[in-house]
Amino acid sequence: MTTTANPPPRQATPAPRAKARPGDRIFSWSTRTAGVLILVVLAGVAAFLIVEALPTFQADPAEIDGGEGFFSYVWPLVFGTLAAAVIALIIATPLALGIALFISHYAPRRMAQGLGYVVDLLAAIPSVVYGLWGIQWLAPRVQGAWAWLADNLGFIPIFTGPASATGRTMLTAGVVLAVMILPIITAISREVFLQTPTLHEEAALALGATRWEMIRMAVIPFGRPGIISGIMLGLGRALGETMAVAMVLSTGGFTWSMVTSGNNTIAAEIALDFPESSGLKTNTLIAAGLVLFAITLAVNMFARWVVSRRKEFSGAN
Amino acid sequence: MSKRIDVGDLNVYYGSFLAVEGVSMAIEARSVTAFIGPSGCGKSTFIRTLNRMHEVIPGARVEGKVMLDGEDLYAANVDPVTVRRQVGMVFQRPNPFPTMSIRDNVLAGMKLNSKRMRKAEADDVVEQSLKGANLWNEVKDRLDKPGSGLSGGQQQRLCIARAIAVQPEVLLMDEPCSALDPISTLAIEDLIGELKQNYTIVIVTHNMQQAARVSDRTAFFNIAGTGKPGKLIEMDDTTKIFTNPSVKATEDYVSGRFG
Amino acid sequence: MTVDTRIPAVSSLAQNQLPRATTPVLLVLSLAAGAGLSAALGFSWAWFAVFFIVLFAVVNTTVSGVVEGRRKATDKLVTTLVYTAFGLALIPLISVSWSVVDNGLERFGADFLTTSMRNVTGLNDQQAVDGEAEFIGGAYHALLGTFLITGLATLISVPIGLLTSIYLVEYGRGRLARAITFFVDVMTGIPSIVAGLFAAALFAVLFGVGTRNGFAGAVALSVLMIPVVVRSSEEMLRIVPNELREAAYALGVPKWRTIVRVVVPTAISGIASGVTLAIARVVGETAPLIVTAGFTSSINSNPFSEWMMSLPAYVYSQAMRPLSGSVPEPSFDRAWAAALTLVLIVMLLNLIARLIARLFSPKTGR
Amino acid sequence: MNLSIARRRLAPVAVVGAAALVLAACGSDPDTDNGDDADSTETEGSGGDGGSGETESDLSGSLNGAGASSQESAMQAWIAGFQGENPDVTVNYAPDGSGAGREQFTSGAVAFAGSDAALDEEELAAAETACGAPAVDLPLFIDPIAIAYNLPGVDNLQLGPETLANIFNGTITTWNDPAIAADNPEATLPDTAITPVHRSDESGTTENFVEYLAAAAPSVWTHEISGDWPAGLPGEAGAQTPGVLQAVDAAEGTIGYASAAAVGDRTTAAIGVGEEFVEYSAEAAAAVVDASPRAEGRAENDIAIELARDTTESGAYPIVLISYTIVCTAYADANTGDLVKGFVGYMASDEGQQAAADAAGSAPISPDLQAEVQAVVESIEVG
Repeated sequence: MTTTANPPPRQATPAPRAKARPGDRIFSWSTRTAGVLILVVLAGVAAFLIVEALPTFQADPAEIDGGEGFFSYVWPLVFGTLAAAVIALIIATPLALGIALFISHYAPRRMAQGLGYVVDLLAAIPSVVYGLWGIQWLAPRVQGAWAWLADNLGFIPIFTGPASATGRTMLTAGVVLAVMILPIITAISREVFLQTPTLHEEAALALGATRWEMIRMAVIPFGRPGIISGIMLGLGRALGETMAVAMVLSTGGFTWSMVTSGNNTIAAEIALDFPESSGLKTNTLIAAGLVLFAITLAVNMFARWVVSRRKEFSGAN
Repeated sequence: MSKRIDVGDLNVYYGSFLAVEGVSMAIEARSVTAFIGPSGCGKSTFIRTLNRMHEVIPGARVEGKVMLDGEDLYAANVDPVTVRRQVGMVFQRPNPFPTMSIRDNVLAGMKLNSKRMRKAEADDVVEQSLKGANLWNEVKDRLDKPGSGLSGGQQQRLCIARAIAVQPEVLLMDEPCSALDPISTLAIEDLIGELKQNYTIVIVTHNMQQAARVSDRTAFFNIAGTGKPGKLIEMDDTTKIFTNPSVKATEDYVSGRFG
Repeated sequence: MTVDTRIPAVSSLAQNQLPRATTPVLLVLSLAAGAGLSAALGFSWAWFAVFFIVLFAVVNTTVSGVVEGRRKATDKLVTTLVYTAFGLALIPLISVSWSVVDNGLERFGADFLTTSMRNVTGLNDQQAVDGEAEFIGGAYHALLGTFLITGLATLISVPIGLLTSIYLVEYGRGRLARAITFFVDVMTGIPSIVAGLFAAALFAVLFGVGTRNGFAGAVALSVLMIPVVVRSSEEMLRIVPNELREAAYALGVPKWRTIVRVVVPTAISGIASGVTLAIARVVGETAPLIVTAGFTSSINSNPFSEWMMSLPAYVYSQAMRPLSGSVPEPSFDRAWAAALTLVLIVMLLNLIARLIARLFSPKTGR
Repeated sequence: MNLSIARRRLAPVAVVGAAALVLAACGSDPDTDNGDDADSTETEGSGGDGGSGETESDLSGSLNGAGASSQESAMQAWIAGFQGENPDVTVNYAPDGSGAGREQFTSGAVAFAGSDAALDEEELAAAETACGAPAVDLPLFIDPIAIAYNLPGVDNLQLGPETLANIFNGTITTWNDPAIAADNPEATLPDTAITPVHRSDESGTTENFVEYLAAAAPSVWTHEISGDWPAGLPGEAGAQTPGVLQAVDAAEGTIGYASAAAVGDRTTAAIGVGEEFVEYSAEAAAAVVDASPRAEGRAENDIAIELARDTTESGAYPIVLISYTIVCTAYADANTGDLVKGFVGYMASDEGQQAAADAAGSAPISPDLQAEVQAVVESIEVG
């Protein structure tokens, strides 16, 4: 365990108030230092990103890929990134909450522990494996379904045909991402569901609530910030996932359709093009990374806002 | 409303461990029945079997009968949810839903049943229930604030308001005052006196004065030793239990001579 | 009470109750009907599952709704949905796990775990496929590298992450705490390749151009790991009830000891789970490791000098650039076996995390 | 903190530590025959030429290179052969990509680079600063690019340059198009839709392929030439060579380009060169390299090649990828210099070229070119 790893007290700031105990001073100092260290690292990353991205914004728009400047280069990628992440979240969130509830409130206890363990493990499978699985197992199996969508619901822009012959489409990539983030959202939701105070569960049951009503009254409101955190961690992974998308998706230019080949995500674009790139292209890719950074930031801020909006009603304290 | 309860030869188990053995008793409608006895003798376990709340604890099960106006709570096909709708419960520690406002806490049980309630109707229920719990005057100006912001005594009365808002037949109280100050305790005791006009009330308490003050009948539970099941020693009118109990152990306990 | 919003008086507790056997019977009926319907369409498992579940959900809910009322029907519907969600999620999860185990076992074994790839070429693979020679070449160098790099990354990230989350939950007030919360969120958005490039640039500045070693890889992984540790630990520390802290203060326990001995142990199971997740998050990273730790087929047990291989880089190169283009199967087998190894490592880490959690967590019924 | 707590706290650490110790103790290098073979056969004859006159067993230490992933499997073979002869040497090659490899080389981070393209002027200047002497490009890896297709019933497809360009352009959309039929008078072509498959990552393979299309069918292929497949063309994309081949296998009617070594048993098209159609082969690929002129305006020892994509020479297969090994002409560090001389010398030797051909399926460079490279390697100044 690491909480005992107190750094030497040399640098301890003088106690602001009367006499804080030395132990307290050292401990609070070390926690604060850890926090500040994170800020320092982040400042380093940001400085690196901005310095490396800068040439892109100064360059002649014609020299950027596509020849029309950075913005027209990056927006289809932004669209692809968001589309893949949204598909993944739409699929994964209800499933993950279902599994988490199943483990915490429906399954027999012994089974639940085993399941929790298995789900944690699945978070560990490297993304390359999900990529291989997506190509070899998933894509051929869903190709028919996508073709059906294109044939029957083709009038909806996102299902416009012709469907990809190999099934390696945005929708498939979204499903693979969903499977990848499923364990993350499940693990965190499950933990918070299990932490719901028995008091509140009993209060609901004593009012004559059914199991679902009890979950709705006591478990979900209590776990909401945790669920949102879990979803955000999942979303973070979905937005930033590189290899699985790069392997599964048949990339291409912008298209509304999710069942034909085309589109690409920022992270996959970086992974695919970075190794062979040089000069301005490298800067452009890093600038695209900066954009991804900004997107994740916006999403996280939104999530924090959602959680804090009802802070006074929060479960703890 | 309010119904009587008859318990017939009830055993409660945790897994294979027999926690309470052979309890039989009759609880009259529109009266207050107090359960007293030393810690660990199975009072709380037993009271939970009266609305099947023990089923929340993994491994807990019962043998025997609990009749609510002649209907067995444990008959096949009886849904615990229906039982709890009619037998409400207030717990040792106040437990308002932290994510709900005071108003929503009171309406929590109501909302389960009625598809749509007119606002005026809901307001009426909130006011009546909070008045019934002697809390209305203290909170009427902040109904939209979280329930967890109230004091302990207020929270407990909020929980009582929440329980009576659904108009149960029976109200079970598991040491409702053990976490409260004397003034709050007094307020709750007064409230119990009023509530028994309408409800059958069962209360578990460690405080013998409280049992003497609020209850009409008292049941004394005891345990022979660690690992042994708790048993109902005797049950009688409260005055009789406290003045002239028929069992020696009861006398020892109520007179404070208990070990 | 003047208002009576109850459902019409209940004359019997068992009134409006369906017999217990209803649900199982409906389940069997739906199975049969689902099989029939899908057979009519030309049998496929997918249609069978869809018909079965939809039929069961609709019939069970409707029957319950008619006899038992809306609330029970909702409860049953949700139960069906929860089970369905669980079952549905099992399909890909089992499929992925099965792929890893089934394909991985082909080459997995003591030999695979204890030999490196030094001097193994596509020619060896071709001979092996032709039956002229033994399969050779394992992942020992990558396994060792992953252990060392991930271990170092954990040693860096967990103290920083846990201390930061403690700061945020227990001490942090005001602008600094808000800034840290905010920037931890920002950090979760760092693409992994960017973290790798940053670490590579940092080491180039500190130790000279072209410095690649296991430690640089660990730093890159830490950048990715810290926010996950902070965020999950923070979540777990926040749900520790205040009463516990107050109880400890009331006993005259100093704040830091309260945190170390009461708050953290209470949350340790969740924290351990979070740390496992964080490790799992980075243990499969490929790109940042290649640019920081390098790429080799030889054994290197010193994370502070020379290039070091890792399992994900191994999986990636074997899967995407087989040793022998014409007979890629031995390389694919190695890739799967290495993936299996990776999963086993995380399983081991998970066990250790649970061991830690069990040693420190307060004994409760839950 | 009392003792028992400390002990409990340390227990898991001890478990991990023990596991690490066990792990550290039980690993070894596999028994390969490569090293022994190399020692027993023609070691001194060819591999020795690359050395700087010293006996090879004197070499020790480690040598790091980075660059093109196209060379990775050949590089594995070279490294294995070289390490077999020099057991104390460790050579590492990071397949970071050509761009990354050149960048690391020009900044002095690695001693040699592999690249699908020769250094440009800017990079040459940077490399000269880093090396303290000019850097040179040595073409040591020639990889024919095959056109693989998935069309059951059609085995010996022949495609002229313009037809090929029109297929990848999306202009020809079905297999029974008159243009394809004209190239294949004897084949029965189905009306299956054509799905062209290209690389989704930026790659030297793509760059060489589109360079060929632009040179051989200039009127049809008007897209910009780069390692990125032109945006907006129809078709599917796959990551890396296995991704492309996987997509070709996955559906009927697909056609894609990939390193010939990886194509294996898949059906491949013969490409129109002049009046004839040429199947890819190592000899045909080497032939086009020999028929191509050198890039002009480079340092005297530099061997950058300007591939004659539009060659009409009989028996030459024009779609090839040349990947260079980039080295300095002088190394300040004597050990690194000796290692580079030894290693690159081995790569250029008969034995090295054969090892790469066996393991990675590349086309050995012609004896003339080989001799030329050896001379350049000889001239590398050390120390």
